[in-house]
Amino acid sequence: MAEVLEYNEDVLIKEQGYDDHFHDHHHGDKFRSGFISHYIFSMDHKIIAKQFLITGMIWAIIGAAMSIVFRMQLGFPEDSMTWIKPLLGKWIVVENGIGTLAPEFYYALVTMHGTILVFFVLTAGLSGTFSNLLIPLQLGARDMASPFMNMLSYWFFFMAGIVMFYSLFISTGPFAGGWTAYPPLSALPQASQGSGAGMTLWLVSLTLFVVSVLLGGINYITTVLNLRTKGMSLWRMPLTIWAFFVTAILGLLSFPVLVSGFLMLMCDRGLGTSFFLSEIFVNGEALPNVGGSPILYQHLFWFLGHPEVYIIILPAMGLVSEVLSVHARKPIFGYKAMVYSILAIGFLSFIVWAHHMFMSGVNPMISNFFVVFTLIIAVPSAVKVFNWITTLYGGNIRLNTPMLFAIGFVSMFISGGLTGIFLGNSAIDIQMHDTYFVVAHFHIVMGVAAFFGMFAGIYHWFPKMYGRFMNETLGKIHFWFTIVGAYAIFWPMHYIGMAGVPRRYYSFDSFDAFNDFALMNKFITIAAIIVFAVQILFVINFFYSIWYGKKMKTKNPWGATTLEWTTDIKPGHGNWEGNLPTVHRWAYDYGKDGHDFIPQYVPAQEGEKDVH
Amino acid sequence: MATDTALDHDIEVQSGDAWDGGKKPFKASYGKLMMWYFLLSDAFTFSGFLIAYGALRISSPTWPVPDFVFQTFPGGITGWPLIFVTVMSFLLIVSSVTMVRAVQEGARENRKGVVFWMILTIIGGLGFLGCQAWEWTNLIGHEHMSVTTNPFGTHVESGVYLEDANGDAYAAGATKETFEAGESYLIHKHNGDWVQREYQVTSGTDEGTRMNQEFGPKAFGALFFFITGFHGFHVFSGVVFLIIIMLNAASGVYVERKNGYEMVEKIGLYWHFVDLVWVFVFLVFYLL
Amino acid sequence: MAHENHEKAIKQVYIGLGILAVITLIEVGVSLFGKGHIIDGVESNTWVIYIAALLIIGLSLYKAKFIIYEFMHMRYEVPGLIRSVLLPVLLLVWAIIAFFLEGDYWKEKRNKVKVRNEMPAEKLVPQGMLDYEWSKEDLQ
Amino acid sequence: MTFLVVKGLVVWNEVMADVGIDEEVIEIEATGYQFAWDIRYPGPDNRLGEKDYTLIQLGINPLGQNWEDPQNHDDFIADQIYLPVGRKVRVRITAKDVLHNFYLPHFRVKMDAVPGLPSYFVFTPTVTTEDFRARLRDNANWQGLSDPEDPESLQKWEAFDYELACAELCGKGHYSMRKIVKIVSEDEYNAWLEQQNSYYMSQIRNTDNDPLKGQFLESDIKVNEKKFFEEFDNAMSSADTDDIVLPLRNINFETGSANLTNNSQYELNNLVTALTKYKDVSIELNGHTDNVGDSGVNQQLSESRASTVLNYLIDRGVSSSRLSSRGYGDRMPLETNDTEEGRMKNKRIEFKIFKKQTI
Repeated sequence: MAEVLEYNEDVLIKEQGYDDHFHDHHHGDKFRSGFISHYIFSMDHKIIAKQFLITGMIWAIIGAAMSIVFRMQLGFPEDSMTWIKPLLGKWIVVENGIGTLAPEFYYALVTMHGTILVFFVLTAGLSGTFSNLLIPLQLGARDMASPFMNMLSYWFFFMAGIVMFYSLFISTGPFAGGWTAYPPLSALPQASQGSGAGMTLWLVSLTLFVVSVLLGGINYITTVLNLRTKGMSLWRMPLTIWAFFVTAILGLLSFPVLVSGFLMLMCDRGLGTSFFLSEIFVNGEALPNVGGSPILYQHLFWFLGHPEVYIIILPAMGLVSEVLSVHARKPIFGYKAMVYSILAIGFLSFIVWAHHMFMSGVNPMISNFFVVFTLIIAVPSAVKVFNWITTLYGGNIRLNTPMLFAIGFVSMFISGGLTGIFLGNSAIDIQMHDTYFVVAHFHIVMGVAAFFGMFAGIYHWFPKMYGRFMNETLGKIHFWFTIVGAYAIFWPMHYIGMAGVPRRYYSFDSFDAFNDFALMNKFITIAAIIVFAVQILFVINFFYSIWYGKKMKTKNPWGATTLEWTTDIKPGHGNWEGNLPTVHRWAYDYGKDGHDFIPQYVPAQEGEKDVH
Repeated sequence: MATDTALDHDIEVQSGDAWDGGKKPFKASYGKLMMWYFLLSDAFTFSGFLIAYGALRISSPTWPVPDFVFQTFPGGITGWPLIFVTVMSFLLIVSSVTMVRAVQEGARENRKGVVFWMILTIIGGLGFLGCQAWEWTNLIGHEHMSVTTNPFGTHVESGVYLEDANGDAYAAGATKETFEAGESYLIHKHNGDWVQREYQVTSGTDEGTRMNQEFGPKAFGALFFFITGFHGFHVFSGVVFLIIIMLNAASGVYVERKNGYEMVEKIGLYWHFVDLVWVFVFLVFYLL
Repeated sequence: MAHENHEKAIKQVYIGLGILAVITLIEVGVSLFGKGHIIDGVESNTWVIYIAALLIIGLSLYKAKFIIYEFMHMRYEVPGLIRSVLLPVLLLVWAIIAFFLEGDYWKEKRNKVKVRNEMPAEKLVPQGMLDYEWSKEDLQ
Repeated sequence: MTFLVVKGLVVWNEVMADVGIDEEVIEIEATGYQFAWDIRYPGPDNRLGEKDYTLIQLGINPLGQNWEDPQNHDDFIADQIYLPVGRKVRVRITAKDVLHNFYLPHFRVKMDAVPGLPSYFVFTPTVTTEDFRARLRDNANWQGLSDPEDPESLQKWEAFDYELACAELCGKGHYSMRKIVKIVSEDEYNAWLEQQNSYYMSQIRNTDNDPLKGQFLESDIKVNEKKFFEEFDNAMSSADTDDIVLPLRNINFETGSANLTNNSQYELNNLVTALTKYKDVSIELNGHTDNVGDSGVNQQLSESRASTVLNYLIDRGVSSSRLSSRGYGDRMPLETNDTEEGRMKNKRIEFKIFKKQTI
């Protein structure tokens, strides 16, 4: 219990402003006493970042494994899956000696795959990890504004994960109505097995998750605004910080609206209200609900849902911008344009949500506005792509693993972005809506691309996290298999989608129109299995390198300008021994005045021009 | 005010942009900033509710008229439209004012003043909760409105009732009750059964047809209890926090803190926010 | 804080109370007027209701601004903080417009079915009604 | 890019535009439920009748049609979607339980079916199923047996059909909501329409589920009227100068009494009209009963029933000098009194036209 008391004291000290506390104690950090307070209930942003990362990785493996299972059903419907019965039990239905996935479970897996990857991996795992790791380090801060709330943020995420994990094992199965959880399917336990207890747990889990995001987001924003070190003006911040900052704002403003939708959904499920239900006859019974509108939920959901895709992709953009610049040894091209495009994307993401709903019976007149707003997003996105490519142009490129992934990100973002232009057109969306074209689009642009950004970030900042490097050979194998595999999976999906094959189909047998692509589905499944296997390789590399990787010899192995490389190889809680560094220039002085790079803390030299 | 502790390297006198690092550009402590951003996100939750309310209200062909629904006053008085809820609004405004006074006393490091004004604020908050409890009891117990049933209907055409208030046919020679389009009615319950009175339409295309009183849009009851309930929950948690912080202040915890009574200031922000939300709840549910 | 300043601040708080109270009363008054409680019959003019509604919304927004600026001390914060808190609220403007247009469209859609159902039928007699032989043209 | 946006919006607004209120259009209704589609056609009146989800009874009234709305009486539920080529179609899309999506992949038609919020989609089919099959005939991908197991099965291109699917996750059977869509020529379409039986007439009419049980529909009245006048006119125009006895078919009395039921007025009014048309005809009304009960009572009943009809006619302005009435009791059965059917036929009112006797 001694530890608990210490925490209380710590909180009180925080209330009074902690700077003096660090001034007194930064030698040997007295709060690093026990294992539990150091590694489990840690308030050190670096440890919390690692917690987010590893939890995210575990979830990524679970989520990806689910996709492999349902891809096998889809690619090889005639082959028996009885071998997996010991694991999945009654969800494998054996008929005539051939075991197939039960349709309910297929949909449960699809739903869980989406939920886990979108929220737990790409939101928490990506922005949670790197916002925590980099915001204080790159800004020159001791820690987050409120380390205690930062810790809570992780533990709320952890609890959300526990609840979701638990829902996988209940007898009626996890929620099976798609990650968007549209009512009435999600509101009526009669309509689907998974909409019973599974949906309740899903709602609880995501509500906890939103609490986590809000606690984190408030912290990130306050830290960026209030805790920058001396000289770190907004226009000197690395693009990573800009990206995390805007991401946090998006989360702060959009998740509450999702919560309002969730609370109304809970009332519809539990209290008999009619917010989203109207004139429903299900299971031989006419429900008394009238006057609600299922489309209202969709609006509330996508008011979050669209910013959510930027919550996922913006951190990846930030990480990639930084990695590209460092490893191309060139300043990022058009820094201000990059910042403005991040802000523009952030703003626009709030006024385009209904482009997910062109075909759900919304007012065709307002769709016109949404089309225009949506396609305007192409402009800042194109600016970013242009700037990344120009940054690479003529650079002294180091083709190591983080750089490869960063370039891979740009490639993926271009491919996925182009298809987005088609989907943003309501007229084309009539055919494309809810087909594999959409699946391919969002997997490439926010799934694979975000993962590439995350990998680039992990390979690049792994030395900062663990003081060792990840294995470069394994990393390159990882990269090449992943990029080729990702295209192999998703390229054919565009084709299938254009042919009109709808997503979320357990089997295409009953439709002549969709049944022609069995071969392609097999191909996609095989590619998916290979890519999944390669990710396992990455995980092995990751954990191996934590303990046995090549040791870091210098503080700044990549020759980067930003502040995180000025700390000790393994910085303690508080980050810098002694005083905080002072910033005198922007983060992208590479190849300037004959210097390979000039770190941010170097004061302007005599006669130096263009000090940003 | 919060003590303006900066980061631990020496701060030179800075003349540059307010956005430069090394100082607090917003001249506010991180705690206050975080409270502001929390309130911003909470405002979005409420906006989600209120906008959903607006959409559902617009989509309903009729909507109960608030001055008909909210016209009762404790003591069995009816026919006082909106008076009771105005009293509730006053309570909240007054408690907001006492909160401002508490913060002011906090800024002067006047412990007794803080505690005194906070107690008044708590009383105001409890009073508001009590009023809301009475209002709910009246609506649920007396008028039988619930999240699933809305007995407040609106006539779309003029007409004349064929039955009296108990649902019995009029005695011979009795003057029949007439009504006009747009008028509201409340469907009563007698012995556990709803009495939907029969009437004859006297205007419009349906002239002459006989109809029964219909229940109003269900969304009204659900939205009302849901949104005022969510607001009430905020008031309730606000009261709990107020009590905790008041006790802290009374025990002198804040006297020793460097940032003094900042906690009072933060809970003050929260409390004013609750008042702020009420302005809009009051607007959309009671006034429009 | 100097003594006079303190006195002045306290006075301002009570002035604030007065302002809010008066505005609330005006709001209630306007609302009741718009519903025809004060002068009977005005509610039959739609424009009266609209003007009353606009007035009430305007007054409510003023109240909100007053609470934020005076009670929550926003007036005394730096412009950056004010902007960072208040500007995001503008994101809701389009949401309000879009959601309301949607709500209206839901009503219209439900209505449309009624309108289409009430259109006069083209032919009166259903087929296969009786054994008796008749042709459709006979019975139009 | 600008082109893409502008053109896209123009197309969108063209596609999503609803039909005008007077425009000629075939309106059908698709209702999605777990896990199939019900397709309702409006019948000859070209109007879909009213629906109310609380009236839904599985197997009896699957769509919750309100049978009191005459527009429902000719609506039928088809097992396939049949549409004529080149005609504008407006699909009214509704859902019973959860969200579905009306998806015709070959037509680029897609719209959510939302419970409680009917949506619609307007499109015009341009190629018939047959023509499309003909196009596929020379395509290499469409050769070979459609069912590899069965050597007698059709060629793939012969077996081609347009399809309707669901494109919004609606539960475990989401992937199986198939319906065949047939686009045919106008003539074939009309021929197909002729074969369809109104759901109400074939399944509901005069069963216990029919709220209009025992009542005449407006169409019944017209048919009866036509039949009545045909017989009457034939009788008058025939060269035969014998008195002619004609039945008054749709006249009924309350059991054991001489009170006319409400339904009887139509036939009686027809008689009034006929007597107004042929001003110089006089008739005798004959009452008959079955042999159940005392024959004296039956005699009285038949007399009073005949005179009730007579009085009705007089009330309607037929001169009493042209009318007479007579009761026959149970003496003149048309058929055997041993069966219920026979007894029903024996209880009747007839009228005799005196052809020789003119006023």
